[in-house]
Amino acid sequence: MSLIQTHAAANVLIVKVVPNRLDAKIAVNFKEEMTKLIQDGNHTIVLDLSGVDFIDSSGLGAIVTCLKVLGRKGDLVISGVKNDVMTMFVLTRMDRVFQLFPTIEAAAQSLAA
Amino acid sequence: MSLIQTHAAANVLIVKVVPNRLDAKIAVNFKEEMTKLIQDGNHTIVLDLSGVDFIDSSGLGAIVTCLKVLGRKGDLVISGVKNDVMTMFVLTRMDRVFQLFPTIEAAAQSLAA
Amino acid sequence: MATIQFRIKGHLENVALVGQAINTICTSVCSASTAYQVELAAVEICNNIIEHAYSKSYGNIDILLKLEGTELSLQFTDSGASMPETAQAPPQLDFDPLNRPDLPEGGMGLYLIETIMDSSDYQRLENKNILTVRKQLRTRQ
Amino acid sequence: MATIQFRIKGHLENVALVGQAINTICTSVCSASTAYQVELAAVEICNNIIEHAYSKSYGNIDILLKLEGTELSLQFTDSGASMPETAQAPPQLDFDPLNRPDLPEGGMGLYLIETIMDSSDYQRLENKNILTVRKQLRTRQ
Ligand SMILES: Nc1ncnc2c1ncn2[C@@H]1O[C@H](COP(=O)(O)OP(=O)(O)O)[C@@H](O)[C@H]1O
Ligand SMILES: Nc1ncnc2c1ncn2[C@@H]1O[C@H](COP(=O)(O)OP(=O)(O)O)[C@@H](O)[C@H]1O
Repeated sequence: MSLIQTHAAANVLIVKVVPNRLDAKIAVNFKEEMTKLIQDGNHTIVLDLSGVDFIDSSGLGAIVTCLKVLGRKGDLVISGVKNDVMTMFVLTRMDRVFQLFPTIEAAAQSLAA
Repeated sequence: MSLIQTHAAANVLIVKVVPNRLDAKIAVNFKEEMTKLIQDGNHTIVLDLSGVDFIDSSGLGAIVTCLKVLGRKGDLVISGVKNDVMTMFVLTRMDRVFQLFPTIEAAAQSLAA
Repeated sequence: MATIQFRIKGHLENVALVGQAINTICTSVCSASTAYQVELAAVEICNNIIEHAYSKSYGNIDILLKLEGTELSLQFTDSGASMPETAQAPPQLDFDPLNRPDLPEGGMGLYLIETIMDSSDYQRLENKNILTVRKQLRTRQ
Repeated sequence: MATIQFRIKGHLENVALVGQAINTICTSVCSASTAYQVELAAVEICNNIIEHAYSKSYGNIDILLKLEGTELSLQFTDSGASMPETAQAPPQLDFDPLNRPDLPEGGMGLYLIETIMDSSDYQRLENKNILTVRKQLRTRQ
Protein backbone atom coordinates (compact mmCIF):
# COMPACT_ATOMS: atom_id res chain seq x y z
CA MET A 1 0.00 0.00 0.00
CA SER A 2 1.33 3.40 -0.95
CA LEU A 3 2.11 5.94 1.75
CA ILE A 4 1.06 8.80 -0.48
CA GLN A 5 -1.87 9.76 -2.69
CA THR A 6 -1.33 12.13 -5.55
CA HIS A 7 -3.30 14.17 -8.00
CA ALA A 8 -2.18 16.77 -10.48
CA ALA A 9 -3.63 20.29 -10.62
CA ALA A 10 -2.36 22.63 -13.34
CA ASN A 11 1.41 22.08 -13.27
CA VAL A 12 1.45 21.20 -9.62
CA LEU A 13 1.46 17.72 -8.08
CA ILE A 14 -0.51 17.46 -4.85
CA VAL A 15 0.88 14.72 -2.60
CA LYS A 16 -1.10 13.72 0.46
CA VAL A 17 0.63 11.75 3.22
CA VAL A 18 -1.75 8.91 4.09
CA PRO A 19 -0.55 7.53 7.47
CA ASN A 20 -1.25 9.77 10.48
CA ARG A 21 2.28 9.33 11.81
CA LEU A 22 5.17 10.34 9.57
CA ASP A 23 7.87 8.67 11.64
CA ALA A 24 11.02 6.56 11.49
CA LYS A 25 8.97 3.44 10.76
CA ILE A 26 7.92 4.78 7.37
CA ALA A 27 10.47 7.51 6.65
CA VAL A 28 12.65 5.39 4.36
CA ASN A 29 9.73 4.18 2.22
CA PHE A 30 8.25 7.66 2.11
CA LYS A 31 11.56 9.04 0.87
CA GLU A 32 11.70 6.36 -1.85
CA GLU A 33 8.16 7.02 -3.06
CA MET A 34 8.78 10.75 -3.14
CA THR A 35 12.15 10.45 -4.89
CA LYS A 36 10.56 8.29 -7.56
CA LEU A 37 7.86 10.91 -8.15
CA ILE A 38 10.47 13.62 -8.51
CA GLN A 39 12.60 11.54 -10.83
CA ASP A 40 9.48 10.93 -12.93
CA GLY A 41 9.48 14.66 -13.65
CA ASN A 42 7.26 16.13 -10.94
CA HIS A 43 9.14 19.25 -9.95
CA THR A 44 6.47 21.45 -8.34
CA ILE A 45 4.94 19.69 -5.38
CA VAL A 46 2.47 20.53 -2.64
CA LEU A 47 2.95 18.15 0.27
CA ASP A 48 -0.35 17.94 2.11
CA LEU A 49 0.19 17.07 5.78
CA SER A 50 -3.42 17.64 6.84
CA GLY A 51 -3.78 13.97 7.76
CA VAL A 52 -0.58 13.86 9.83
CA ASP A 53 -0.90 14.06 13.65
CA PHE A 54 2.68 13.20 14.55
CA ILE A 55 6.05 13.68 12.90
CA ASP A 56 9.48 12.78 14.25
CA SER A 57 12.90 13.97 13.09
CA SER A 58 13.19 11.06 10.64
CA GLY A 59 9.93 12.08 9.03
CA LEU A 60 11.01 15.70 8.86
CA GLY A 61 14.40 14.64 7.54
CA ALA A 62 12.68 12.72 4.76
CA ILE A 63 10.86 15.88 3.67
CA VAL A 64 14.17 17.76 3.66
CA THR A 65 15.57 15.02 1.45
CA CYS A 66 12.81 15.73 -1.09
CA LEU A 67 13.82 19.37 -1.18
CA LYS A 68 17.44 18.41 -1.76
CA VAL A 69 16.54 15.92 -4.50
CA LEU A 70 14.57 18.69 -6.21
CA GLY A 71 17.66 20.90 -5.93
CA ARG A 72 17.42 23.86 -8.32
CA LYS A 73 15.02 22.03 -10.62
CA GLY A 74 11.88 22.74 -8.65
CA ASP A 75 10.12 23.44 -5.40
CA LEU A 76 8.12 21.78 -2.65
CA VAL A 77 5.73 23.64 -0.37
CA ILE A 78 3.64 22.27 2.46
CA SER A 79 -0.03 22.59 3.35
CA GLY A 80 -2.32 21.63 6.22
CA VAL A 81 0.26 21.40 9.01
CA LYS A 82 -1.52 20.73 12.31
CA ASN A 83 -0.48 22.62 15.45
CA ASP A 84 1.44 19.76 17.06
CA VAL A 85 3.29 19.01 13.85
CA MET A 86 4.08 22.71 13.53
CA THR A 87 5.93 22.47 16.85
CA MET A 88 8.46 20.24 15.10
CA PHE A 89 9.03 22.72 12.29
CA VAL A 90 9.49 25.54 14.79
CA LEU A 91 11.79 23.64 17.19
CA THR A 92 14.10 22.65 14.32
CA ARG A 93 13.76 26.04 12.55
CA MET A 94 12.54 24.17 9.46
CA ASP A 95 9.67 26.68 9.41
CA ARG A 96 12.24 29.01 7.83
CA VAL A 97 13.12 26.45 5.19
CA PHE A 98 9.67 25.43 4.02
CA GLN A 99 6.81 27.60 2.91
CA LEU A 100 3.81 26.48 4.94
CA PHE A 101 0.23 27.15 3.82
CA PRO A 102 -3.07 26.50 5.57
CA THR A 103 -4.74 25.01 2.49
CA ILE A 104 -3.75 23.01 -0.59
CA GLU A 105 -5.20 25.77 -2.76
CA ALA A 106 -3.06 28.51 -1.22
CA ALA A 107 -0.01 26.28 -1.49
CA ALA A 108 -0.67 25.41 -5.15
CA GLN A 109 -1.26 29.07 -5.98
CA SER A 110 2.13 30.04 -4.54
CA LEU A 111 3.81 27.56 -6.88
CA ALA A 112 1.82 28.59 -9.95
CA ALA A 113 2.71 32.23 -9.40
CA MET B 1 -8.05 17.85 50.31
CA SER B 2 -11.70 16.96 49.97
CA LEU B 3 -12.87 14.86 47.05
CA ILE B 4 -16.14 16.72 46.90
CA GLN B 5 -17.39 20.30 46.83
CA THR B 6 -20.83 21.09 48.10
CA HIS B 7 -23.30 23.90 48.12
CA ALA B 8 -26.91 23.98 49.24
CA ALA B 9 -29.77 25.21 47.04
CA ALA B 10 -33.28 25.28 48.55
CA ASN B 11 -33.49 21.96 50.43
CA VAL B 12 -31.12 20.20 48.08
CA LEU B 13 -27.40 19.62 48.58
CA ILE B 14 -25.36 19.81 45.40
CA VAL B 15 -22.24 17.64 45.61
CA LYS B 16 -19.63 17.94 42.88
CA VAL B 17 -17.03 15.19 42.50
CA VAL B 18 -13.69 16.99 42.14
CA PRO B 19 -11.23 14.38 40.77
CA ASN B 20 -11.74 13.45 37.11
CA ARG B 21 -11.45 9.73 37.88
CA LEU B 22 -13.89 8.23 40.37
CA ASP B 23 -12.06 4.95 40.78
CA ALA B 24 -10.88 2.35 43.29
CA LYS B 25 -8.07 4.65 44.43
CA ILE B 26 -10.52 7.14 45.91
CA ALA B 27 -13.73 5.12 46.28
CA VAL B 28 -13.30 4.40 49.99
CA ASN B 29 -12.62 8.05 50.89
CA PHE B 30 -15.41 9.25 48.65
CA LYS B 31 -17.82 6.87 50.40
CA GLU B 32 -16.70 8.18 53.79
CA GLU B 33 -17.11 11.84 52.85
CA MET B 34 -20.54 11.17 51.41
CA THR B 35 -21.68 9.07 54.36
CA LYS B 36 -20.69 11.85 56.71
CA LEU B 37 -22.72 14.38 54.73
CA ILE B 38 -25.75 12.12 54.84
CA GLN B 39 -25.36 11.47 58.54
CA ASP B 40 -25.15 15.24 59.04
CA GLY B 41 -28.73 15.39 57.82
CA ASN B 42 -28.40 16.01 54.07
CA HIS B 43 -31.07 13.73 52.66
CA THR B 44 -31.76 15.18 49.22
CA ILE B 45 -28.63 15.18 47.15
CA VAL B 46 -27.66 16.00 43.57
CA LEU B 47 -24.40 14.28 42.72
CA ASP B 48 -22.74 16.30 39.96
CA LEU B 49 -20.48 14.09 37.82
CA SER B 50 -19.83 16.74 35.16
CA GLY B 51 -16.12 16.76 36.05
CA VAL B 52 -15.73 12.99 35.94
CA ASP B 53 -14.17 11.42 32.81
CA PHE B 54 -13.73 7.89 34.11
CA ILE B 55 -15.53 5.73 36.62
CA ASP B 56 -14.83 2.10 37.54
CA SER B 57 -17.03 -0.40 39.36
CA SER B 58 -15.61 0.65 42.74
CA GLY B 59 -16.59 4.26 42.04
CA LEU B 60 -20.04 3.22 40.90
CA GLY B 61 -20.36 0.93 43.91
CA ALA B 62 -19.55 3.86 46.19
CA ILE B 63 -22.43 5.83 44.69
CA VAL B 64 -24.73 2.85 45.26
CA THR B 65 -23.57 2.81 48.89
CA CYS B 66 -24.79 6.42 49.25
CA LEU B 67 -28.22 5.41 48.02
CA LYS B 68 -28.34 2.56 50.51
CA VAL B 69 -27.18 4.78 53.37
CA LEU B 70 -29.98 7.20 52.48
CA GLY B 71 -32.41 4.26 52.57
CA ARG B 72 -36.01 5.46 52.88
CA LYS B 73 -34.93 8.76 54.42
CA GLY B 74 -34.08 10.54 51.20
CA ASP B 75 -32.92 10.48 47.62
CA LEU B 76 -29.87 11.00 45.47
CA VAL B 77 -30.03 11.89 41.80
CA ILE B 78 -27.18 12.43 39.38
CA SER B 79 -26.35 15.21 36.93
CA GLY B 80 -23.83 15.87 34.19
CA VAL B 81 -22.87 12.30 33.32
CA LYS B 82 -20.49 12.30 30.35
CA ASN B 83 -20.97 9.80 27.52
CA ASP B 84 -18.13 7.49 28.50
CA VAL B 85 -19.22 7.43 32.12
CA MET B 86 -22.78 6.74 30.96
CA THR B 87 -21.47 3.53 29.38
CA MET B 88 -20.76 2.26 32.88
CA PHE B 89 -24.29 2.99 34.07
CA VAL B 90 -25.75 1.26 31.02
CA LEU B 91 -23.49 -1.82 31.13
CA THR B 92 -24.32 -2.44 34.80
CA ARG B 93 -28.01 -1.45 34.38
CA MET B 94 -27.49 1.20 37.06
CA ASP B 95 -29.15 3.63 34.65
CA ARG B 96 -32.39 2.03 35.88
CA VAL B 97 -31.47 2.64 39.49
CA PHE B 98 -30.43 6.26 39.34
CA GLN B 99 -32.25 9.20 37.89
CA LEU B 100 -29.81 10.91 35.55
CA PHE B 101 -30.20 14.55 34.49
CA PRO B 102 -28.20 16.63 32.03
CA THR B 103 -27.93 19.64 34.35
CA ILE B 104 -27.72 20.33 38.07
CA GLU B 105 -30.83 22.53 37.75
CA ALA B 106 -32.96 19.78 36.21
CA ALA B 107 -31.72 17.34 38.84
CA ALA B 108 -32.44 19.72 41.73
CA GLN B 109 -35.90 20.46 40.36
CA SER B 110 -36.78 16.77 40.29
CA LEU B 111 -35.95 16.53 44.01
CA ALA B 112 -37.81 19.69 44.95
CA ALA B 113 -40.96 18.45 43.22
CA MET C 1 2.31 -7.06 15.15
CA ALA C 2 2.90 -4.14 17.52
CA THR C 3 3.67 -5.24 21.06
CA ILE C 4 4.31 -3.46 24.32
CA GLN C 5 4.70 -4.60 27.91
CA PHE C 6 3.70 -2.62 30.96
CA ARG C 7 4.72 -3.28 34.54
CA ILE C 8 3.27 -1.58 37.58
CA LYS C 9 3.60 -2.18 41.27
CA GLY C 10 0.23 -3.20 42.61
CA HIS C 11 -0.77 0.15 44.06
CA LEU C 12 -4.16 1.53 43.07
CA GLU C 13 -2.60 4.87 42.07
CA ASN C 14 -0.71 3.19 39.21
CA VAL C 15 -3.78 1.61 37.64
CA ALA C 16 -4.92 4.80 35.90
CA LEU C 17 -1.56 4.98 34.11
CA VAL C 18 -1.94 1.55 32.49
CA GLY C 19 -5.59 2.19 31.78
CA GLN C 20 -4.92 5.45 29.98
CA ALA C 21 -1.96 3.99 28.09
CA ILE C 22 -4.06 1.08 26.83
CA ASN C 23 -6.94 3.39 25.93
CA THR C 24 -4.69 5.59 23.80
CA ILE C 25 -3.04 2.71 22.01
CA CYS C 26 -6.47 1.29 21.11
CA THR C 27 -7.62 4.68 19.88
CA SER C 28 -5.22 4.34 16.96
CA VAL C 29 -7.41 1.55 15.52
CA CYS C 30 -10.90 1.96 16.99
CA SER C 31 -13.45 4.47 18.18
CA ALA C 32 -12.86 6.43 21.38
CA SER C 33 -15.82 4.72 23.02
CA THR C 34 -14.52 1.21 22.33
CA ALA C 35 -11.09 2.26 23.61
CA TYR C 36 -12.75 3.60 26.76
CA GLN C 37 -14.42 0.26 27.40
CA VAL C 38 -11.14 -1.60 26.96
CA GLU C 39 -9.58 0.81 29.48
CA LEU C 40 -12.42 0.02 31.86
CA ALA C 41 -11.93 -3.75 31.51
CA ALA C 42 -8.17 -3.38 32.04
CA VAL C 43 -8.71 -1.22 35.13
CA GLU C 44 -11.15 -3.76 36.60
CA ILE C 45 -8.64 -6.56 36.03
CA CYS C 46 -5.83 -4.61 37.71
CA ASN C 47 -8.05 -3.59 40.62
CA ASN C 48 -9.00 -7.24 41.16
CA ILE C 49 -5.38 -8.33 41.14
CA ILE C 50 -4.46 -5.64 43.66
CA GLU C 51 -7.46 -6.15 45.94
CA HIS C 52 -7.90 -9.92 45.75
CA ALA C 53 -4.79 -11.67 44.41
CA TYR C 54 -2.28 -9.46 46.24
CA SER C 55 -4.59 -8.24 48.98
CA LYS C 56 -2.16 -6.05 50.96
CA SER C 57 1.09 -7.39 49.45
CA TYR C 58 1.71 -4.96 46.54
CA GLY C 59 3.44 -7.28 44.03
CA ASN C 60 4.03 -6.50 40.37
CA ILE C 61 1.48 -6.66 37.60
CA ASP C 62 2.84 -7.37 34.12
CA ILE C 63 0.71 -6.56 31.15
CA LEU C 64 1.51 -7.67 27.63
CA LEU C 65 -0.41 -5.79 24.94
CA LYS C 66 -0.49 -7.14 21.39
CA LEU C 67 -2.17 -5.40 18.53
CA GLU C 68 -2.38 -7.26 15.23
CA GLY C 69 -4.41 -5.12 12.89
CA THR C 70 -7.54 -4.50 14.95
CA GLU C 71 -7.19 -7.69 17.04
CA LEU C 72 -6.22 -6.77 20.60
CA SER C 73 -4.93 -9.14 23.23
CA LEU C 74 -4.00 -8.22 26.79
CA GLN C 75 -2.23 -10.65 29.09
CA PHE C 76 -2.07 -9.89 32.82
CA THR C 77 0.45 -11.76 34.98
CA ASP C 78 0.72 -11.54 38.75
CA SER C 79 2.26 -13.68 41.46
CA GLY C 80 -0.51 -13.31 44.02
CA ALA C 81 -3.04 -15.82 45.32
CA SER C 82 -4.71 -17.94 42.66
CA MET C 83 -8.18 -17.13 41.43
CA PRO C 84 -10.91 -19.15 43.15
CA GLU C 85 -13.19 -21.32 40.98
CA THR C 86 -16.09 -18.99 41.78
CA ALA C 87 -14.30 -16.09 40.12
CA GLN C 88 -13.79 -18.17 36.98
CA ALA C 89 -17.46 -19.04 36.48
CA PRO C 90 -19.50 -16.84 34.11
CA PRO C 91 -20.29 -13.80 36.26
CA GLN C 92 -23.89 -12.77 36.96
CA LEU C 93 -25.27 -9.33 37.68
CA ASP C 94 -28.91 -9.80 38.65
CA PHE C 95 -30.73 -7.33 40.84
CA ASP C 96 -34.02 -5.52 41.10
CA PRO C 97 -33.31 -1.87 40.27
CA LEU C 98 -36.21 -0.75 42.47
CA ASN C 99 -35.22 -2.71 45.57
CA ARG C 100 -32.74 -0.33 47.16
CA PRO C 101 -31.45 -2.53 50.01
CA ASP C 102 -30.73 -5.28 47.47
CA LEU C 103 -28.51 -3.22 45.11
CA PRO C 104 -24.95 -4.51 44.56
CA GLU C 105 -22.14 -2.30 45.91
CA GLY C 106 -19.49 -4.58 44.45
CA GLY C 107 -19.19 -7.71 42.38
CA MET C 108 -19.56 -5.81 39.10
CA GLY C 109 -15.95 -6.06 37.93
CA LEU C 110 -15.92 -9.57 36.51
CA TYR C 111 -19.25 -8.95 34.83
CA LEU C 112 -17.89 -5.84 33.12
CA ILE C 113 -14.73 -7.61 31.96
CA GLU C 114 -16.78 -10.48 30.53
CA THR C 115 -19.24 -8.10 28.85
CA ILE C 116 -16.63 -5.85 27.29
CA MET C 117 -14.07 -8.38 26.08
CA ASP C 118 -14.73 -11.09 23.48
CA SER C 119 -12.90 -13.81 25.39
CA SER C 120 -11.06 -14.37 28.62
CA ASP C 121 -8.75 -17.19 29.59
CA TYR C 122 -7.26 -17.84 33.04
CA GLN C 123 -4.26 -20.04 33.80
CA ARG C 124 -2.29 -20.77 36.95
CA LEU C 125 1.32 -21.47 35.97
CA GLU C 126 4.39 -21.74 38.22
CA ASN C 127 2.80 -19.76 41.05
CA LYS C 128 1.68 -17.08 38.66
CA ASN C 129 -1.78 -16.07 37.52
CA ILE C 130 -2.06 -15.41 33.80
CA LEU C 131 -5.26 -13.87 32.56
CA THR C 132 -5.55 -13.26 28.80
CA VAL C 133 -8.40 -11.26 27.36
CA ARG C 134 -9.03 -10.51 23.72
CA LYS C 135 -11.18 -8.19 21.70
CA GLN C 136 -11.72 -7.54 18.03
CA LEU C 137 -11.63 -3.76 17.80
CA ARG C 138 -13.74 -2.49 14.93
CA THR C 139 -11.87 -0.15 12.66
CA ARG C 140 -12.45 3.58 12.95
CA GLN C 141 -15.07 4.37 10.25
CA MET D 1 4.34 8.86 43.15
CA ALA D 2 2.70 7.09 40.21
CA THR D 3 5.08 4.78 38.39
CA ILE D 4 4.83 2.57 35.33
CA GLN D 5 7.34 0.57 33.34
CA PHE D 6 7.14 -0.10 29.64
CA ARG D 7 9.10 -2.68 27.69
CA ILE D 8 9.22 -2.94 23.93
CA LYS D 9 11.30 -4.99 21.56
CA GLY D 10 13.45 -2.61 19.55
CA HIS D 11 11.33 -2.57 16.41
CA LEU D 12 10.35 0.82 15.01
CA GLU D 13 6.68 -0.22 14.84
CA ASN D 14 6.53 -0.45 18.65
CA VAL D 15 7.82 3.07 19.26
CA ALA D 16 4.48 4.74 18.54
CA LEU D 17 2.87 2.64 21.30
CA VAL D 18 5.23 3.91 24.01
CA GLY D 19 5.07 7.43 22.64
CA GLN D 20 1.30 7.55 22.73
CA ALA D 21 1.18 5.92 26.16
CA ILE D 22 3.57 8.50 27.59
CA ASN D 23 1.71 11.36 25.91
CA THR D 24 -1.59 10.30 27.45
CA ILE D 25 -0.16 9.84 30.92
CA CYS D 26 1.34 13.35 30.77
CA THR D 27 -1.95 14.78 29.57
CA SER D 28 -3.40 14.10 33.01
CA VAL D 29 -1.17 16.82 34.48
CA CYS D 30 -0.20 19.18 31.63
CA SER D 31 -1.38 20.72 28.39
CA ALA D 32 -1.81 18.60 25.29
CA SER D 33 1.00 20.48 23.56
CA THR D 34 3.51 19.83 26.36
CA ALA D 35 2.48 16.16 26.37
CA TYR D 36 3.02 16.06 22.62
CA GLN D 37 6.55 17.38 23.01
CA VAL D 38 7.35 14.80 25.67
CA GLU D 39 6.05 12.10 23.28
CA LEU D 40 8.34 13.50 20.61
CA ALA D 41 11.39 13.41 22.90
CA ALA D 42 10.58 9.83 23.97
CA VAL D 43 10.15 8.73 20.36
CA GLU D 44 13.50 10.29 19.39
CA ILE D 45 15.22 8.50 22.27
CA CYS D 46 13.70 5.13 21.30
CA ASN D 47 14.51 5.64 17.62
CA ASN D 48 18.12 6.39 18.53
CA ILE D 49 18.38 3.27 20.67
CA ILE D 50 16.94 1.13 17.86
CA GLU D 51 18.98 2.71 15.07
CA HIS D 52 22.29 3.37 16.81
CA ALA D 53 22.63 1.34 20.05
CA TYR D 54 21.01 -1.82 18.69
CA SER D 55 21.58 -1.17 15.00
CA LYS D 56 20.05 -4.35 13.53
CA SER D 57 19.94 -6.42 16.72
CA TYR D 58 16.43 -5.71 18.07
CA GLY D 59 17.02 -5.89 21.82
CA ASN D 60 14.63 -4.71 24.49
CA ILE D 61 14.03 -1.13 25.56
CA ASP D 62 12.85 -0.64 29.14
CA ILE D 63 11.26 2.62 30.07
CA LEU D 64 10.50 3.65 33.62
CA LEU D 65 8.06 6.54 33.92
CA LYS D 66 7.68 8.36 37.22
CA LEU D 67 5.23 11.12 37.84
CA GLU D 68 5.43 12.97 41.12
CA GLY D 69 2.93 15.77 40.98
CA THR D 70 3.90 17.50 37.74
CA GLU D 71 7.56 16.34 37.85
CA LEU D 72 8.12 13.75 35.13
CA SER D 73 11.11 11.46 34.84
CA LEU D 74 11.69 8.91 32.10
CA GLN D 75 14.49 6.37 32.31
CA PHE D 76 15.44 4.42 29.19
CA THR D 77 17.53 1.27 29.54
CA ASP D 78 18.96 -0.79 26.68
CA SER D 79 21.72 -3.35 26.33
CA GLY D 80 23.08 -2.16 23.00
CA ALA D 81 26.34 -0.42 22.10
CA SER D 82 27.34 2.40 24.39
CA MET D 83 26.76 6.00 23.44
CA PRO D 84 29.83 7.67 21.89
CA GLU D 85 31.20 10.81 23.58
CA THR D 86 30.09 12.86 20.59
CA ALA D 87 26.46 11.95 21.25
CA GLN D 88 26.82 13.10 24.86
CA ALA D 89 28.04 16.60 24.04
CA PRO D 90 25.49 19.42 23.89
CA PRO D 91 23.92 18.94 20.44
CA GLN D 92 24.03 21.71 17.84
CA LEU D 93 21.62 22.42 15.04
CA ASP D 94 23.13 25.15 12.93
CA PHE D 95 22.31 25.60 9.29
CA ASP D 96 21.48 28.28 6.77
CA PRO D 97 17.77 27.88 5.95
CA LEU D 98 18.33 29.32 2.48
CA ASN D 99 21.21 27.06 1.50
CA ARG D 100 19.33 24.01 0.25
CA PRO D 101 22.28 21.61 -0.28
CA ASP D 102 23.41 22.31 3.27
CA LEU D 103 20.14 21.42 5.05
CA PRO D 104 20.33 18.62 7.64
CA GLU D 105 18.44 15.42 6.79
CA GLY D 106 19.29 13.88 10.16
CA GLY D 107 21.07 14.76 13.36
CA MET D 108 18.03 16.57 14.77
CA GLY D 109 17.02 13.96 17.37
CA LEU D 110 19.47 14.79 20.16
CA TYR D 111 18.83 18.49 19.66
CA LEU D 112 15.09 17.96 20.07
CA ILE D 113 15.51 15.83 23.18
CA GLU D 114 17.78 18.45 24.75
CA THR D 115 15.46 21.29 23.79
CA ILE D 116 12.28 19.65 25.04
CA MET D 117 13.47 18.09 28.30
CA ASP D 118 14.85 20.04 31.29
CA SER D 119 17.71 17.65 31.93
CA SER D 120 19.26 14.51 30.56
CA ASP D 121 21.71 12.14 32.20
CA TYR D 122 23.52 9.22 30.53
CA GLN D 123 25.18 6.33 32.34
CA ARG D 124 26.85 3.13 31.15
CA LEU D 125 26.31 0.48 33.82
CA GLU D 126 26.94 -3.28 33.61
CA ASN D 127 26.77 -3.34 29.83
CA LYS D 128 23.59 -1.33 29.85
CA ASN D 129 22.87 2.21 28.72
CA ILE D 130 20.72 4.19 31.09
CA LEU D 131 19.42 7.53 29.90
CA THR D 132 17.30 9.54 32.32
CA VAL D 133 15.47 12.64 31.20
CA ARG D 134 13.31 14.90 33.33
CA LYS D 135 10.82 17.65 32.79
CA GLN D 136 8.73 19.85 35.03
CA LEU D 137 5.29 19.68 33.44
CA ARG D 138 3.33 22.84 34.10
CA THR D 139 -0.09 22.17 35.52
CA ARG D 140 -3.12 22.38 33.29
CA GLN D 141 -4.51 25.87 33.87
N1 LIG E 1 -7.68 -11.63 40.33
C1 LIG E 1 -8.43 -12.21 41.30
N2 LIG E 1 -7.85 -13.00 42.24
C2 LIG E 1 -8.58 -13.56 43.22
N3 LIG E 1 -9.92 -13.42 43.34
C3 LIG E 1 -10.56 -12.65 42.45
C4 LIG E 1 -9.85 -12.01 41.38
N4 LIG E 1 -10.75 -11.31 40.65
C5 LIG E 1 -11.94 -11.50 41.23
N5 LIG E 1 -11.85 -12.32 42.31
C6 LIG E 1 -12.96 -12.76 43.18
O1 LIG E 1 -14.19 -12.59 42.48
C7 LIG E 1 -15.06 -11.69 43.20
C8 LIG E 1 -15.84 -10.83 42.23
O2 LIG E 1 -14.99 -9.91 41.59
P1 LIG E 1 -15.57 -8.57 40.95
O3 LIG E 1 -16.74 -8.93 40.10
O4 LIG E 1 -14.49 -7.87 40.28
O5 LIG E 1 -16.14 -7.75 42.18
P2 LIG E 1 -15.39 -7.07 43.43
O6 LIG E 1 -13.95 -7.01 43.10
O7 LIG E 1 -16.06 -5.75 43.52
O8 LIG E 1 -15.70 -7.98 44.60
C9 LIG E 1 -14.14 -10.91 44.12
O9 LIG E 1 -14.82 -10.43 45.25
C10 LIG E 1 -13.08 -11.93 44.46
O10 LIG E 1 -13.51 -12.77 45.48
N1 LIG F 1 21.37 5.83 21.83
C1 LIG F 1 22.44 6.04 21.04
N2 LIG F 1 23.45 5.14 20.98
C2 LIG F 1 24.51 5.35 20.19
N3 LIG F 1 24.68 6.45 19.44
C3 LIG F 1 23.74 7.38 19.45
C4 LIG F 1 22.56 7.24 20.25
N4 LIG F 1 21.80 8.34 20.07
C5 LIG F 1 22.45 9.12 19.22
N5 LIG F 1 23.63 8.57 18.82
C6 LIG F 1 24.63 9.15 17.90
O1 LIG F 1 24.39 10.56 17.83
C7 LIG F 1 24.11 10.94 16.46
C8 LIG F 1 23.07 12.05 16.45
O2 LIG F 1 21.81 11.57 16.88
P1 LIG F 1 20.49 12.31 16.44
O3 LIG F 1 20.64 13.76 16.75
O4 LIG F 1 19.33 11.63 17.10
O5 LIG F 1 20.39 12.17 14.87
P2 LIG F 1 20.22 10.90 13.93
O6 LIG F 1 19.72 9.77 14.77
O7 LIG F 1 19.23 11.37 12.94
O8 LIG F 1 21.56 10.64 13.34
C9 LIG F 1 23.64 9.66 15.78
O9 LIG F 1 23.85 9.69 14.41
C10 LIG F 1 24.48 8.61 16.49
O10 LIG F 1 25.75 8.55 15.92
